[in-house]
Amino acid sequence: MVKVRELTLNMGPHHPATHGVLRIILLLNGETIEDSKPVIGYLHRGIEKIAENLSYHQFMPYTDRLDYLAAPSNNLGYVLAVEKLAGLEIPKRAQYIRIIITELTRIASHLVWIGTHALDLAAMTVFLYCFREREMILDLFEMYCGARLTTNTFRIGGVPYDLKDDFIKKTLEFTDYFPPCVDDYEKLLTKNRIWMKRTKEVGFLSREDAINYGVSGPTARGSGLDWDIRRDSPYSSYDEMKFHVPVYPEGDVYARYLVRMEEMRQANEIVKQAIKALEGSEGLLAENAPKKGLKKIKKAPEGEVYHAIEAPKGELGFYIHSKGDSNPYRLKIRAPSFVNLSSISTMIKGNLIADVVAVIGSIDIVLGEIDR
Amino acid sequence: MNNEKNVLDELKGKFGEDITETSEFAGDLTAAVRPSKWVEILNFLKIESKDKYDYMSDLCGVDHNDRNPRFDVVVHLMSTGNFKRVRIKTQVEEDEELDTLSEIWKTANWHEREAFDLLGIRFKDHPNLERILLPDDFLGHPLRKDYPLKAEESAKKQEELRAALKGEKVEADG
Amino acid sequence: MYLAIFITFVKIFIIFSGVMLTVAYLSLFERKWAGRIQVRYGPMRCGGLWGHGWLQPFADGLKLFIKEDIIPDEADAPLFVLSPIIILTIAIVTFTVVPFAPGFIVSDLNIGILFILSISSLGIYGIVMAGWSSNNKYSLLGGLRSAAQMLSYEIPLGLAVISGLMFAGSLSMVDITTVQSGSLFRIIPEWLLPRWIVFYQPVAFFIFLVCMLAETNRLPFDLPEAETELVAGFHVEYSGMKFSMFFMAEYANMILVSSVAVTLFLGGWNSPTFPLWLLMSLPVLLYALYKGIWRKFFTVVFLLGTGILLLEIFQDIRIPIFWFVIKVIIFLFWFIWVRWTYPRYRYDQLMHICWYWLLPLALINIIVTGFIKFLFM
Amino acid sequence: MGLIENKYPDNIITTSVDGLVNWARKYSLWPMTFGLACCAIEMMASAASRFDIDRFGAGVFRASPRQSDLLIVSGTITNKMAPVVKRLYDQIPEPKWVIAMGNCAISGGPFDTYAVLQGADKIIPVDIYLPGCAPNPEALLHALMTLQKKIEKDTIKKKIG
Repeated sequence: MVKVRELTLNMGPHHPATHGVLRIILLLNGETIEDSKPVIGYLHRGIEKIAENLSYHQFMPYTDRLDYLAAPSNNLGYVLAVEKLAGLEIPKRAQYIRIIITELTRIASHLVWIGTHALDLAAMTVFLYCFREREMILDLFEMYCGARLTTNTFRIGGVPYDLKDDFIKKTLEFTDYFPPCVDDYEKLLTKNRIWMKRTKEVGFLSREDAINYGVSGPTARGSGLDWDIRRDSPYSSYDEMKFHVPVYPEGDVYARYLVRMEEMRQANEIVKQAIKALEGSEGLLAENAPKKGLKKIKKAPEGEVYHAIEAPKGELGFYIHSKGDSNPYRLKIRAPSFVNLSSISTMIKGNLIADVVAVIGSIDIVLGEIDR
Repeated sequence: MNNEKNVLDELKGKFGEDITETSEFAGDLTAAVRPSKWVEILNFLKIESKDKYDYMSDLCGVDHNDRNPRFDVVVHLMSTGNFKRVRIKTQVEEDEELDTLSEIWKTANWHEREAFDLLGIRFKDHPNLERILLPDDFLGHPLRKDYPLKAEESAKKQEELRAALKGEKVEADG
Repeated sequence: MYLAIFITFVKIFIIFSGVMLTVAYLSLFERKWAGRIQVRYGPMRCGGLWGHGWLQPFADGLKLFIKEDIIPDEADAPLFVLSPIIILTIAIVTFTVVPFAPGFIVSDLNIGILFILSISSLGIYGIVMAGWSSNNKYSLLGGLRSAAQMLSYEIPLGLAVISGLMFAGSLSMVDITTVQSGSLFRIIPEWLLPRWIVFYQPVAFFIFLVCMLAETNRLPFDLPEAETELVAGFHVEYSGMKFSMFFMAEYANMILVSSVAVTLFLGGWNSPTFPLWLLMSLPVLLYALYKGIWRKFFTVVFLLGTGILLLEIFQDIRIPIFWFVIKVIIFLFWFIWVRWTYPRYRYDQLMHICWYWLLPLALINIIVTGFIKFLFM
Repeated sequence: MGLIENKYPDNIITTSVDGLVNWARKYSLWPMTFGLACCAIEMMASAASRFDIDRFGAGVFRASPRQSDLLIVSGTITNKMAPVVKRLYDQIPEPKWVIAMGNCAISGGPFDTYAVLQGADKIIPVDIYLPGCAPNPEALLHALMTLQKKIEKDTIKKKIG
């Protein structure tokens, strides 16, 4: 008698395709996935507990280390939540600077995503091309605030530095240089038969499931959920920018890929518009902030706020419960990757092992913000 | 603004006494509800309410260690139709169980596991209520206000808790 | 008699060391060329500051040689040790029947190509044994994949070889080569096309190319190793010397299949007997048309001029080994190019390609070839 | 230990072999594809075209610990991850080296919390400490070159005791 039994395969926490320290336990029948169980927490650093013990200003650098591919986006989410709590009005120029930096971040983050996603499917060269362009954006960040990765870009009440002419010139150069690069990546992948075979009709997530699982960002837009926080509940002067939100109803890996490729182009357009809007705008810090340094929030008002922004990965929300002290009583980070990852079991069920890496790549997770 | 108030009014009109408190702060709408009607009210918001808050953004717990009942459970909802948001919260006692939302939203599964892991809030009928972020042999719940932050103090606390657990076991065996 | 044995030994020594040296430098060439494709340099420091890393293969080899050699506790030790030896031995033994130049072949078996096919298919045992004996789930999956993949692809490979052989009319590798120097085919005049089998069997050549990639486990068919899926596939538990044997076997296999392809389809050691520059300049012209002639005009003129000059010079070279090596190098270059360009196929898609496309195509090709041969020759 | 360490006494042959062996090891440091946190991104960047760690012979990122020589601890080690890191280190065959990349790997960095291991050296021996949060790729290259200098001083001769 032949006994048939499933094979349990442990992927991670050390595995080249899990983008860090994610672990997935797979129950296999042959190479088909019967069931899966993601195990997270290998990078849980207790950031939320740290926030309770630090003042609002002191916590800023820690937000860099959440989604370390898009540090300025985290900064923005956090400062906006605190500003909402404190009731600060941000000057226009600071808002435009924030848009420029965060949209550049979106491009940088998506570049890492497309690079590693292609790397997971063994198209290694795309990875190196993407990192070439990403270095240019990191150079811009270095020019602005001196750091490449963990930037700590914004301040509560505004931004610390004005944009130098040099920065604007370089950024404009980049925005002209970048769109052909996206065409190059597309040339390598979009119509590539192997790429299409590997990504089409793989990792399907329906619109209903996407809503039910709370999936957000490009992953949700790849499932046909027409929702972009920048457009639908605009913050930081995004309502003045004109951009197109790509939505694909197919709900597979390929659709998510197309969404992000288009988003890179759109982000590039937003940067251009924001630079144009920058001319003639004034003010870096909120009015009630002193000129030197930023206003210390000695005591934030009592209350609770939730503010969500469209981070490159999806809805990044900060929930702050304040009891009127100098530090938050409770700070909860609604990390997009955390929620998006919870839908992975549905996506990979019935697919093959090789599809797992494609799906993990397509939902673009960062363990730093999943585990916090 | 008047238009937005409708959610809270709608809730008040429908559930009356069970909505213990409503407030608006910095544009955020909040309704505090009784734990016994927790699932019913959220189900109403998802399916029957005017705006249809069908998207659950977030669920988290807040520890008020100087208060009884000790925990707040806070849920942020959004409508995918008109992108309005509302916050619903309830209070849970330390040794009390709250009904799970994972039947209504699948995303609640992980959020509730996280609240259980970090704060020790237990959810009734949750399909898989176990630690999600911390290792399985971790004792205690670090996001509670009486748990220390620093690594050394935490290690000490772990030892204390382990000793206490052992003591209990010995007692039970004896 | 003794002299013959001595000469054979000398040949074996030359071929063995030649293959090993090529393997070593192929690994460096791969890293350098990958670097070229990826806008970086590749190894630069090893072997002097301006050495462009020319000693890199030796550093890697020596390091692997003296590294700790782990046999996992749970592994099946005898099989674990045996499998890299099998794989490397097979990869090298097969070079016995490869004709590098007239007379420069260790043993001209009259069933040469059959010998290659049968011996190289033994390599599957090595991989399956490695996958199984490591007692690791990833290596087991890798081993299973490779068994299915290599067995499946051997069929279209064999059929492609057969349709080539139908023109050659012999199984001996030397005969296959000499046939292509122009004694058999009289359909197309020699000044237009050389009498290489590839021009009569383009479909079989194409099938052979695809199967080559699959048989050597190279991208886009590197599923048994599949770094991002199975960590390192069948050799996940191997360290030090045993790993380097797998590594060498992979490259030796690449050289082997390239040699077979050259012998079978590209005329082996025969030098091209037609105005090759005409053919070579075609892609350049197409490139110029595609990019816009004026923008790239000077580049094109330069490339074309150099190409013509070089080929006019080279065409007079009648050294057989030169042409053999050049052709093999072109294949190796192609291997590397493909690897760093394409994504990987999925397992079921790989099987699909083999059974639904390559196999029927190869069968039809044989039938058509038979008819043509019957009608025209 | 590697295959040839600690077997031969100190004499003229071992000293001259030392040079050759160290040269090979120095230029063939294959790192493991092992990213922990933020620093892993800078590790990836150092493998990309602008910095190109492959120039120093350290560009062959191997996914299996059995085939690698260098463990770059690139990020925060949590208490949950610590046993895994330890195990991976044990799986690397001798001789092996460790670079603790970033403040988190050196001392826990900014994360002095209940969940974080306060430094990689609590569980595995570390050869090079590379400070920064996150260190630039240039810094990683410098760490690699420092490690190469360290390897030059190694010897295979029998150690006393």
